[in-house]
Amino acid sequence: MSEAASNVTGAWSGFSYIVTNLARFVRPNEITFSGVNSALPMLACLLAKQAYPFAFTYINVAGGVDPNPSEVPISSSDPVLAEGSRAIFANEDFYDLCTRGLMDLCFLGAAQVDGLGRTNVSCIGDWHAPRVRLPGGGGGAVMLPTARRAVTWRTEHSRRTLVETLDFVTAAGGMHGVVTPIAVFTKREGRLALASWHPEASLDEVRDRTGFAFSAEDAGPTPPPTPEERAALASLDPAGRFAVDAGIRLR
Amino acid sequence: MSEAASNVTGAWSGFSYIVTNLARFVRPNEITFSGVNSALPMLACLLAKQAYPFAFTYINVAGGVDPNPSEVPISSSDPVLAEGSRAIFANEDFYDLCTRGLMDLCFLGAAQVDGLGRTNVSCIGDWHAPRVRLPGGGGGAVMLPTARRAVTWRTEHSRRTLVETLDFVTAAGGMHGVVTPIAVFTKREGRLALASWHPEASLDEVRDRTGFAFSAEDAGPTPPPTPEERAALASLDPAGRFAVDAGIRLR
Amino acid sequence: MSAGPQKIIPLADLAARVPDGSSLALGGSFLHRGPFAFVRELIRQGRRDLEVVKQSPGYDIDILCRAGALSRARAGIVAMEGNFGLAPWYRRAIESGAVRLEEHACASLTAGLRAAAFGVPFMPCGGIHGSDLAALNGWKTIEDPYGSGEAVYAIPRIQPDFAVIQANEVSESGDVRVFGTSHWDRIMSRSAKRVLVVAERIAPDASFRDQPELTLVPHFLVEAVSIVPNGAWPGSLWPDYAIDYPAVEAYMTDAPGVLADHLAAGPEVREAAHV
Amino acid sequence: MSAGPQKIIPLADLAARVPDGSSLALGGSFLHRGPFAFVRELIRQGRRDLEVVKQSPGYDIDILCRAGALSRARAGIVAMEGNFGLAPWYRRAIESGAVRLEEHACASLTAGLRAAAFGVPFMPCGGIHGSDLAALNGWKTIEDPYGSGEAVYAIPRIQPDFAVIQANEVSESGDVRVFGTSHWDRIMSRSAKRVLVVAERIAPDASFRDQPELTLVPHFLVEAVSIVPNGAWPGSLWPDYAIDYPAVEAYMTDAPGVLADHLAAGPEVREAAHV
Repeated sequence: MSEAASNVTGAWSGFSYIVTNLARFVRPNEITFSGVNSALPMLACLLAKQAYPFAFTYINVAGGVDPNPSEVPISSSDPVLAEGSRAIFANEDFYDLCTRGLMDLCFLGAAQVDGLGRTNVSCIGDWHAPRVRLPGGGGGAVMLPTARRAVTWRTEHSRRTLVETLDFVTAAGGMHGVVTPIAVFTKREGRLALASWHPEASLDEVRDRTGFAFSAEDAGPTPPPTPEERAALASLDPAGRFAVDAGIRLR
Repeated sequence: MSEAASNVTGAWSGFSYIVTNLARFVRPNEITFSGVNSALPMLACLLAKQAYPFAFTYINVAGGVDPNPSEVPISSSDPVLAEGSRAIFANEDFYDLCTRGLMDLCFLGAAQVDGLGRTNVSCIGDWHAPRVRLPGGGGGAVMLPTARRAVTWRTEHSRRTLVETLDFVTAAGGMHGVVTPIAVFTKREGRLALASWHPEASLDEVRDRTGFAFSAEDAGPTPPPTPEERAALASLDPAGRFAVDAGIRLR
Repeated sequence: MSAGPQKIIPLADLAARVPDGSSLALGGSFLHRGPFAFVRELIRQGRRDLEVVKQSPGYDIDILCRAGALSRARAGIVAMEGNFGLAPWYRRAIESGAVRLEEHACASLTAGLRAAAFGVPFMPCGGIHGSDLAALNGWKTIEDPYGSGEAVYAIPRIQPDFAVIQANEVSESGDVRVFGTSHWDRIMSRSAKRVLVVAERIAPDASFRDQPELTLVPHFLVEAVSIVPNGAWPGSLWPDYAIDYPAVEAYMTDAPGVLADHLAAGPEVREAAHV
Repeated sequence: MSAGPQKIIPLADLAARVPDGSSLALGGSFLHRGPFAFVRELIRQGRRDLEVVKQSPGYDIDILCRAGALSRARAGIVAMEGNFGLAPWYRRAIESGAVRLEEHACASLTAGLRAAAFGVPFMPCGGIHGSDLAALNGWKTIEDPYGSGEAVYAIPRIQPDFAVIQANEVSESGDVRVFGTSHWDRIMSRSAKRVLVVAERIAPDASFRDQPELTLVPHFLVEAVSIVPNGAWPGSLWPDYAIDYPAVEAYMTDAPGVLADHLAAGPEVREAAHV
């Protein structure tokens, strides 16, 4: 199903699935952060501001605090994300906020995730002789263990990305949530457990495409996007540019 | 001799002696700092800016960087000391500057000074049951050991203030210079040595009124204030208010 | 914290949030930009057993001692300053043992606050070597684990219950703006468990949006704010007003009724009467 | 430093102060407010064996790798960002071993810079527990000497030879003003041995005197400044200009002559030609 069609019919696209399900981790009155290389969490935070009937603090890597950006930038660290902000809360400040335990929800990137919710953003292969050198440590090693909840996303759901054994443990502590084009995981008793799956996928498919074992107790199809969620995403990406750029497919 | 008379004749008063001899520790192109409870060093820094034919950076506890205060404040931490400043360099910043070794000259208060140039600003008597509770640690314990040079002053030259044994070692590391109403000491081979004495005093008087032993090699009467120094001090304290407030007597 | 009810509340309600026994990091320095109306209100409400955490307290710690509201202090340098010399009631409180002092260098107190702000149990601090303060406070040195041979003093984490900041301007939501030096207010606001603010006035949200770089504390770190014009009296609040020297001089008189007269003269009293 | 000769010098002279082998803390983040004209000038001058110290380098580290000017990097996260993905020449340089990486979390790099800024040999850093980065870098834990039972990672001091800051405005004396987020520029300017600045323009001294609170780096910490309009190209400099996406896209092409064409298109080249 094309993005346009899915927006019209109210079904999920891979793009809307990830953005919206990231947004659903946002809770009232909390402090939520989105960082660099994080267009989808940025959209999720902006979506949550529009779609949900509660207030929360949205801070971002551009120093913005509850900003009103005049446009949604391609770069999730673009200074436009501090537009309309009444304060600049720059990098030292938001990292300190996290290490002292006040970051409620932190969106963090990952190349590989294991069943404990640990992440690798460093390398594919051996660190000292990598097949692929990845972006590197970033926020993870400090924020993942210190944020109250951290959530990541993968645009590809596969045994290459959701692995039994990480090539390198860049960050431990464990994700509270993981969103892929076909599934939402949340942490339960120290391990990632399936919370729901894309209604066009199935539990079997999720199991088949996931490298780690997981519990699927109480899991079911993900509830469809609400009218408010759809309207918010449509207003954030009216031309479908972000959807195209993200290039997310279910399979 | 009254302050007024000394200003006219060009001789030293106790007040002009301390302020001017503090100023003479200021060197070209260096970073010099004055803090709280420090009216005399504040005047010395402002005097040096006017009287000496070289540039230096004057930073102060009010956050000022080379300020042009519209008036000379009674409080040496008055925000007027940041007037005309193009930057605010606040407390965390100037302390860090000092601990990382970039503070060239730091004026620090002291109640007692010993022959090693260590200071007590904590108490007279036993710390746990003091006869007099003094202001306390302040800049000293961190700045005295880390500033490139630190200089202090005492408005009373006596065996109570210049002591063989401190009641409490608030700060070690050792002063580079000490100025009293009758003498200027500078550190030589790890101990305070007499550099010069007030021309109306004498070496014998300085020895008699100093609690610690010191070398007086090469010491002689302090050279009189230059016309530039006198003019600067007169412009900073035209009504003699600071001179009166300081209440400094030779004996 | 970010999205609760109205943040701007009367001073009496602001002070009422502080229970007996609390530790308070008070903004400003000596007679400059201290939350003095707030401190007087604590006294009026009969608060007891408080702790002041401040690198350079003066009038604030002195009046709390004078009123018998203080039992502990962590401080660097304490004085009235501005020709007024020592803080006399503080001095007596320490000499008599009524108040227990943890004496710091200003920078060691900052280091302890940094440990809290950075979420670590201790903070290395330059200098201190040779000072009796180290043994007095039980401060330990740590050898550089990377072999430089340097040993550095570690200051234990200091996390006040409250930071109380005296500001020039706040937004309706509680963003805080300060002119001139911010003293240690930034680190206080990042280390305390809760942040309370007293401001001279409200400035339009638009002015904060125009210059967000000027905001010292963002609204979501601020629990509540009171607007008290002249609230730093008898101290200064740059650039709005200077020290009221005659008022400080009157305060310094040691005679019956002086404290009560002084408390009655606080601008916050007139303000409250108008409400 | 404070009172030397004229601080504002041509970009070629500014870059010429950096010897081969220097470590450079580069301001900004990814494609935003980086000292990119400065980096290109280093390449034109044939600098070799440089080290980049930056929490989130991107274009800057990539072009230095592409030109063979880099041998070492201490970095948190490296990417082009803004849909351009990985930094390809950086990636190859690491994979081939041409550049030696010390991989950090952004906050551990900040901790190392803080150690230098605060004048201590190491800095505790929250988190890190369970990360392979600790063993990789030989980071050691320190037990809280005050008995909390917490163990915290200590990051060794990181003191770059230079911090290079891309500013919106400077005063004639070199006071530095930046709009929007300051990224890690403040701690870079306090930890490096020398501070160089590239600014979009000179603003009147009076404007700095009117709002000294906006100054990020005071003049006396700044060794020299160059004025290069559009100097952060092809990145953004808020609020003056946005990312030049077509220029970045052209840079990303892997073909002969692309780097030379890109270097020739730098606004600093036109600027120098006018001088």
